[in-house]
Amino acid sequence: MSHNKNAAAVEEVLRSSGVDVRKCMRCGKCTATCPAFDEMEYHPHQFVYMVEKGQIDKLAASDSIYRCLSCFACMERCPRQVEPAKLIEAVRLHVIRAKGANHLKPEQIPAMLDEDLPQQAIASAFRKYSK
Amino acid sequence: MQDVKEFRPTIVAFCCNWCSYAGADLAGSSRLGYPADVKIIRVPCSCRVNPLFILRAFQRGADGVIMAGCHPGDCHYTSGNYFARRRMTLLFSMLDYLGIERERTRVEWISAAEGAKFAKTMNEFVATVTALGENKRLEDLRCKK
Amino acid sequence: MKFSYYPGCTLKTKAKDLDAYMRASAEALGVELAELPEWQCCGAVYPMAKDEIATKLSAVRALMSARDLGTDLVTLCSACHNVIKQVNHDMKTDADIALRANNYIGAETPYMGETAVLHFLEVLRDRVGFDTLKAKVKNPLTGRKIGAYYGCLLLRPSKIMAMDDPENPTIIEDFIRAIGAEPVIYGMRNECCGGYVTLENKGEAERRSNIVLESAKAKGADTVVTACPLCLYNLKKNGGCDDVSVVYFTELLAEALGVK
Amino acid sequence: MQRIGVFVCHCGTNIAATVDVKAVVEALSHEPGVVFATDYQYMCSESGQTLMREAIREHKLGGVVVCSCSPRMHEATFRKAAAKEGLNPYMVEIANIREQVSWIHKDIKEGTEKAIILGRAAIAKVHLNQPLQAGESPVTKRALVIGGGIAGIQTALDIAEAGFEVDIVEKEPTIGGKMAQIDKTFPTLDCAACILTPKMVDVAQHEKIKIFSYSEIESVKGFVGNFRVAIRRKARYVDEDKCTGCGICTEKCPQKKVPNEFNMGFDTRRAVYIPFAQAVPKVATIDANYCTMLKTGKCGVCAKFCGVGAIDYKQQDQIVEREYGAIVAATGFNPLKPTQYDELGYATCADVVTSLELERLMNAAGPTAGTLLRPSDKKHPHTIVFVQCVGSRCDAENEKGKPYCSKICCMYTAKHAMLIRDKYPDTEVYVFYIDVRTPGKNFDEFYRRAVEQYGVHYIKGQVGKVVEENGTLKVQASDLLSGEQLHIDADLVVLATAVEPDKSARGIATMLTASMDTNDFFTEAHAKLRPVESPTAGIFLSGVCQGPKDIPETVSQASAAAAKVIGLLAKDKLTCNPCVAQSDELLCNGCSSCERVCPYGAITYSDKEFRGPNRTTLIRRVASVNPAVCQGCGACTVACPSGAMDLKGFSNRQIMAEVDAICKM
Repeated sequence: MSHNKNAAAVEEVLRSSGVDVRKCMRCGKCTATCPAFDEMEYHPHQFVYMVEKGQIDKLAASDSIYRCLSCFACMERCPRQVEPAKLIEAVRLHVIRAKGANHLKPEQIPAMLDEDLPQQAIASAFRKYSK
Repeated sequence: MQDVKEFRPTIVAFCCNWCSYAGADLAGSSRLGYPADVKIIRVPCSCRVNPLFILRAFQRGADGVIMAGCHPGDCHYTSGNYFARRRMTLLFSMLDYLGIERERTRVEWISAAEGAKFAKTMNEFVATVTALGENKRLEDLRCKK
Repeated sequence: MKFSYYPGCTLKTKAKDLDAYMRASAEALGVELAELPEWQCCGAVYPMAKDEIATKLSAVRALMSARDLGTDLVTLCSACHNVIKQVNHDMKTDADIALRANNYIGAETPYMGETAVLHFLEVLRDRVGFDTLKAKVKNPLTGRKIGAYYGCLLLRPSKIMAMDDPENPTIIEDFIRAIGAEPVIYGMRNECCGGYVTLENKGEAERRSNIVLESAKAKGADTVVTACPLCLYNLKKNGGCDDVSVVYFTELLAEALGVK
Repeated sequence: MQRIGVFVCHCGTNIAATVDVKAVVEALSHEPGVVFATDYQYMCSESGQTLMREAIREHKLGGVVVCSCSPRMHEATFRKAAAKEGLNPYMVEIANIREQVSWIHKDIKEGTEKAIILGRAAIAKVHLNQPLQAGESPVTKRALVIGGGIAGIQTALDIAEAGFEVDIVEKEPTIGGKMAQIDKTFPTLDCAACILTPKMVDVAQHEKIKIFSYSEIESVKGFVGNFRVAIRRKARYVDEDKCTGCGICTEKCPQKKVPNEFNMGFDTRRAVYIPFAQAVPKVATIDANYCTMLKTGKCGVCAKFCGVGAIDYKQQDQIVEREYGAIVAATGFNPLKPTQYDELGYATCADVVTSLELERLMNAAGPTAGTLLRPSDKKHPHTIVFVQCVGSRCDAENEKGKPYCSKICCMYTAKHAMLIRDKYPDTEVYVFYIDVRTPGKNFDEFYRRAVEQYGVHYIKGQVGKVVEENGTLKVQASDLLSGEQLHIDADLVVLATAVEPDKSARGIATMLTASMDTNDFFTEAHAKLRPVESPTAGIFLSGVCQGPKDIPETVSQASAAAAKVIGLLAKDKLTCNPCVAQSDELLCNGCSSCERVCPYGAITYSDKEFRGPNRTTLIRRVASVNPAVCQGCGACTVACPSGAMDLKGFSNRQIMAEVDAICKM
C-alpha cells in the first residue's frame, strides 16, 4: 500500500491545490473534455482518483504533469467542482520544488526559439516548469 | 478537605417534543445512561424556547442549559429550529458580553432516532459544566433559600 | 472614460500591433488609457496553487497601483487578463493569500481586491457600447466572414472571469457584427490551441491549432480573430491553414474605425 | 389554588426497581396544593385508571400529575380517563420518571431525588394549567387539484370516485401534462396516449369533476377544511360552452407560423389552436401573442368560419372564487433546458436534442409522423449518442445543474435506445452513463434487454464536447473502463436533461404557505411516514412536484394523496389542537413580528376598537390567531416583543414554573 509512504505528499498536494477529491463522482467528464488526452499517460480523472488513493509517486514520475495545457476546460465542465487542473499543477509543483527537478532549464531555451515566438511562451514555460 | 461535597451541577434541558424529547425516550428505552443532573423540560418546538427561559434558569441557580431540537431542515413545524438557531446565536453573544462562559449553554440537534447521541451529548455536557464549576455570575442570591 | 492600462511583456515586443491598434482605436472612441507607470510581467500563466505567493505579486502590484490611481484596470492580452483577474479574485476572497501577499509587498494600505479588472473587449461592450462603436465605424468590413477565437483564457474559469457564457459566448461575435462583418460560430472557438506547450511539444501545439482552424474553416470563416499573442503565434505558425488568416481583433477594429 | 392529585406508577418493576416510589409519594404529598398522593402497580391499566377516576371524584381534584412513563406513551390515556370524570383533559400532566429516570439511573437515591424534582416541576406546571377546549371547524366537501397532468388526473379521479367534488386547475389549454407528449412508457412500452387519453376522457365526463383549463391560481385564503381560492380563467377568446372542437377555425387561421410547443417547436401551429387531437377540454384557444385580429384588429377569419359563434375577441380574464376543504399540489416538472451546457452543442447544433424532444420526433402524432428524422436535414440518423445525467447530480455549488438524481433518465434512455434499435436496426446507439440506476419492478431487466437483446453500446464515461462539422456531430467522450478518449461521428445527440419543478410551483407554494426545499420541490410532512402531505394542514402533494418520479410512482402517490384528501373530506368537522397561540390584544403593539415568523400564516392583523381614557375610543392594530390554522409551534411567542403572544398548554408562566421547580436549591 502506498497510503502511508505518500501521506505527506498527498497532504501537500491537497493543501496546495485546495481540491476536495472526495467530491468526485467518477463521471469522467474531465477526461472526456481534455484536449491533451492523447499526450497523457494519466488522465485528469485518474489524477483525482490516484491522489485520493495516495499514488502521488506514480503521478510525479509521469510526463503527464507537463502535458496539461492549463486550459481550465476540466475545471469549467466538472459537474462537481473538483478542478482536476489544480491537482495536476500541485503534483507538478511537488516535483519541481524538489531540488534540481526543474523540467525546463535556461540553456535549453535558445534552441527552441524562433523569431516570432512571443515572450509570453517563454515566461509561462519557466513559471510552470521551473523553480 | 475530604469533607468538601462533590460538585453536582444543575442542568436544564429544553427538548422539542418531536425529535429531541423522543430521542431522550429512545436513550431511556435503550438504557443509555447519563447523569441525573440533567432535567428535561418538554416544549413543542425549539422555537418555543425564549432566551428568557435560559436566563431565568441561570438566575435560579442552573449551572448549565442545553437546548435540543430537530436537525435543521427536519423541523416538525418546517422552520422553527431555524428561528431557534438565530435566537440562540444572539443569546450566545449576549452571554459572551456578560462574561458567562459560553460552554454553559449549548444547542444540539438530536433526532428521534438518535438516542445514543442524546446520551452522549448529555454526558459530555455534564462533564463540561462540572469542569466549569458552579455558576455564580448570573445566580440571583435573593432566590436562594 | 479614463482607465489604467496594463500592456504586458509581449505587447511591448512581439505583439506591438495588438497594442498599437488598440491605442489608436481607443483614441477614436474617446477612451483614455493611461499605461501604468511601472509594471512587471504578470508571469503569463496563473499560478493555481494556493501556496504560491511570490508568483502572484507582480499582478498584485499592478492592481494596487490602479487602485491608488482610482481607476479601473484595462488589459488586452488574454493571458495577462486571466492572470490579473484570477489574482484579483484571490485577493478578494482568500484571506490567507491576501495576508501573505500584502506582507510581502509591505504596502501602507493592504490591497484587498478593490480594483475592477476589465478586458478591452469588456470596455467596448459595457462602457463604449457596441451600438456606439457601430455608429463610429468608417469602413465596415462588409462581406468578411470572421470566426471569434476565444481560446481558454478569456472565459475560464467562468465564475471568476465572469465575462460571458463560457460555452456559448457572444462578446466577440457581437464585436464582429459591430464592425460590419459576419460572425462565424464554430464548435472549437473555446477550445485550447495548445499554446502553452509550443516550446517543448510542437507536435501537440500543431495538432490542437489545426483542429481549431479546420473547425473555423469548415464553417466558412475567412479570418479568425484573437486577443492573445500566444494564440496568434500558435495558430499562425503551428496551425498552417492557408485559407484562414489569423489576426488580432484590434487590427480589425482599427481598420473599421479608419485608424489603421 | 388547584386541588392536585399525584399518582406514582411502579410500572411493574420498571420504575419501582430504581426509584423509591413510596418516598416519591411522601415527598410530593407535601407540595403545595397536593391533596391526594398515591402509588400503584400499573397506572395505565384499567384498574389504575379507575383508581385515578375515583380520586378525582372523591377529592374533587382540579389537576392531576401522573409520574410514569413518557407522555408520548400514555398522556392521551390519562387525559381521556380524566375527561370521563369531567375533568378537563388538559389539566393532566405527566412526569416522565421511566425513560428519564428509572431506565437510565442505577442509583436508587439519585433516581428517587430526580423523580421527586420532575414530579415537583409537573405539579408547578399543573397549578398554572387552564382548561382548554379543542375547537371545531366545518369542512367544505370539495377538493382542488392544481395541475392536470397524470398526477392531478389520477388524484381527481380517485377523489371524485369517492363521491366528492373536485376542481382541476390547469394553466395550459388542455389537461394531460407531460405524459401526453411522451411516445411510449417504460418498462412495458405501452403507448402513453393509449393509456392516458381514456383517463382524460373519464375526467371530462365525470359529473363530480370540473376542469378549469387555461387557468391559474390567483390567491388562496383560509385554512384546512375552509380554503377560499381565486382562480384566474385566462381569456382564450373562445366561448368554452359554445365551441364544439370541430377545428374549422384552426384550419382557416391564416397565421401559420406559430412554434408548436406541444411538438417542442419542431413544427408550427396556427394562432387559434387545439394542442392535440385528444385534448380535454376539446376547445380552441386563441394565442394572443400571434393572433392578427387581437394584435391589429384586422382579420376575423376564425369568427367568420365558426359555425356556432364561439369566437369572442372581446373576452376578458375572469376571476372565479371557489371554496375547498383540501388542496392538492400536482404542479409537475419541466426538463432542464440545457443551453448552459453548450460544450454539448444544444444551443448551436440543431441535431443535439433533449430526450423530451426525441419523444416528439418518435411519436406517430409528432412532427415527423413517427419516422425518426433528425431536425437539421430531415435525414434518418445512423449513429446516435445519448448523454446521461445532463444537469443532474451536480455539486451544490454548481449553478448550472441540480444536486439530485432525476431518477427517470436511465430508464427512458434505455427505452429510447431500445425503440430505435428495434425500429432501425441499421442504427448504432451509444449511451454514455455515470451509473445506470434502475431500481424498480422489471426495470433492470428492461435495461439489460437494451444491452443484451438490442445491442445498445453502454459506455461508462461522459461526453466532453460536441462540435458540428459538415453535418456530422463530432462527439468527444471518455471511456473510463478502457481508458480511452473516444471520437464518434454521430448524426444525432440526445441529452437526458435533469427534471426541474415547474416554475409556477414556487409562487403556488407561497400562496399555500406550503414549504419547499432548496430545489423548489414541495416538502412532505414526514419524509417516510407522511410522504403525500405538506406540513401545512389540508395541503397534499401529488407527483413530481414533491420529487422526481416515474409514471407508476406518480400514479401511486396521486392515489395516496387522494386517499388522504378523502379521509379529510369524509369528516364533517375538524377537531383542532387546543395548544395554540393566543394574543393578548391589550398587550399587542401591532408590530407584525409574530406574523412574519408564523410558518402557517395563522396570524392576521386587524384594526379593533378599544376603550381609551376619558370615554374615548382608540383604534389599534392587533394580532389574532386562527386556532384552526395554528399548529402550536410557539415561534410567535418568542418573536413577540411585548409579551402579548402566548402558547396555550406551554405558556411562558408554565415553562418558567418548571424551570424554577427544577432549579430550586
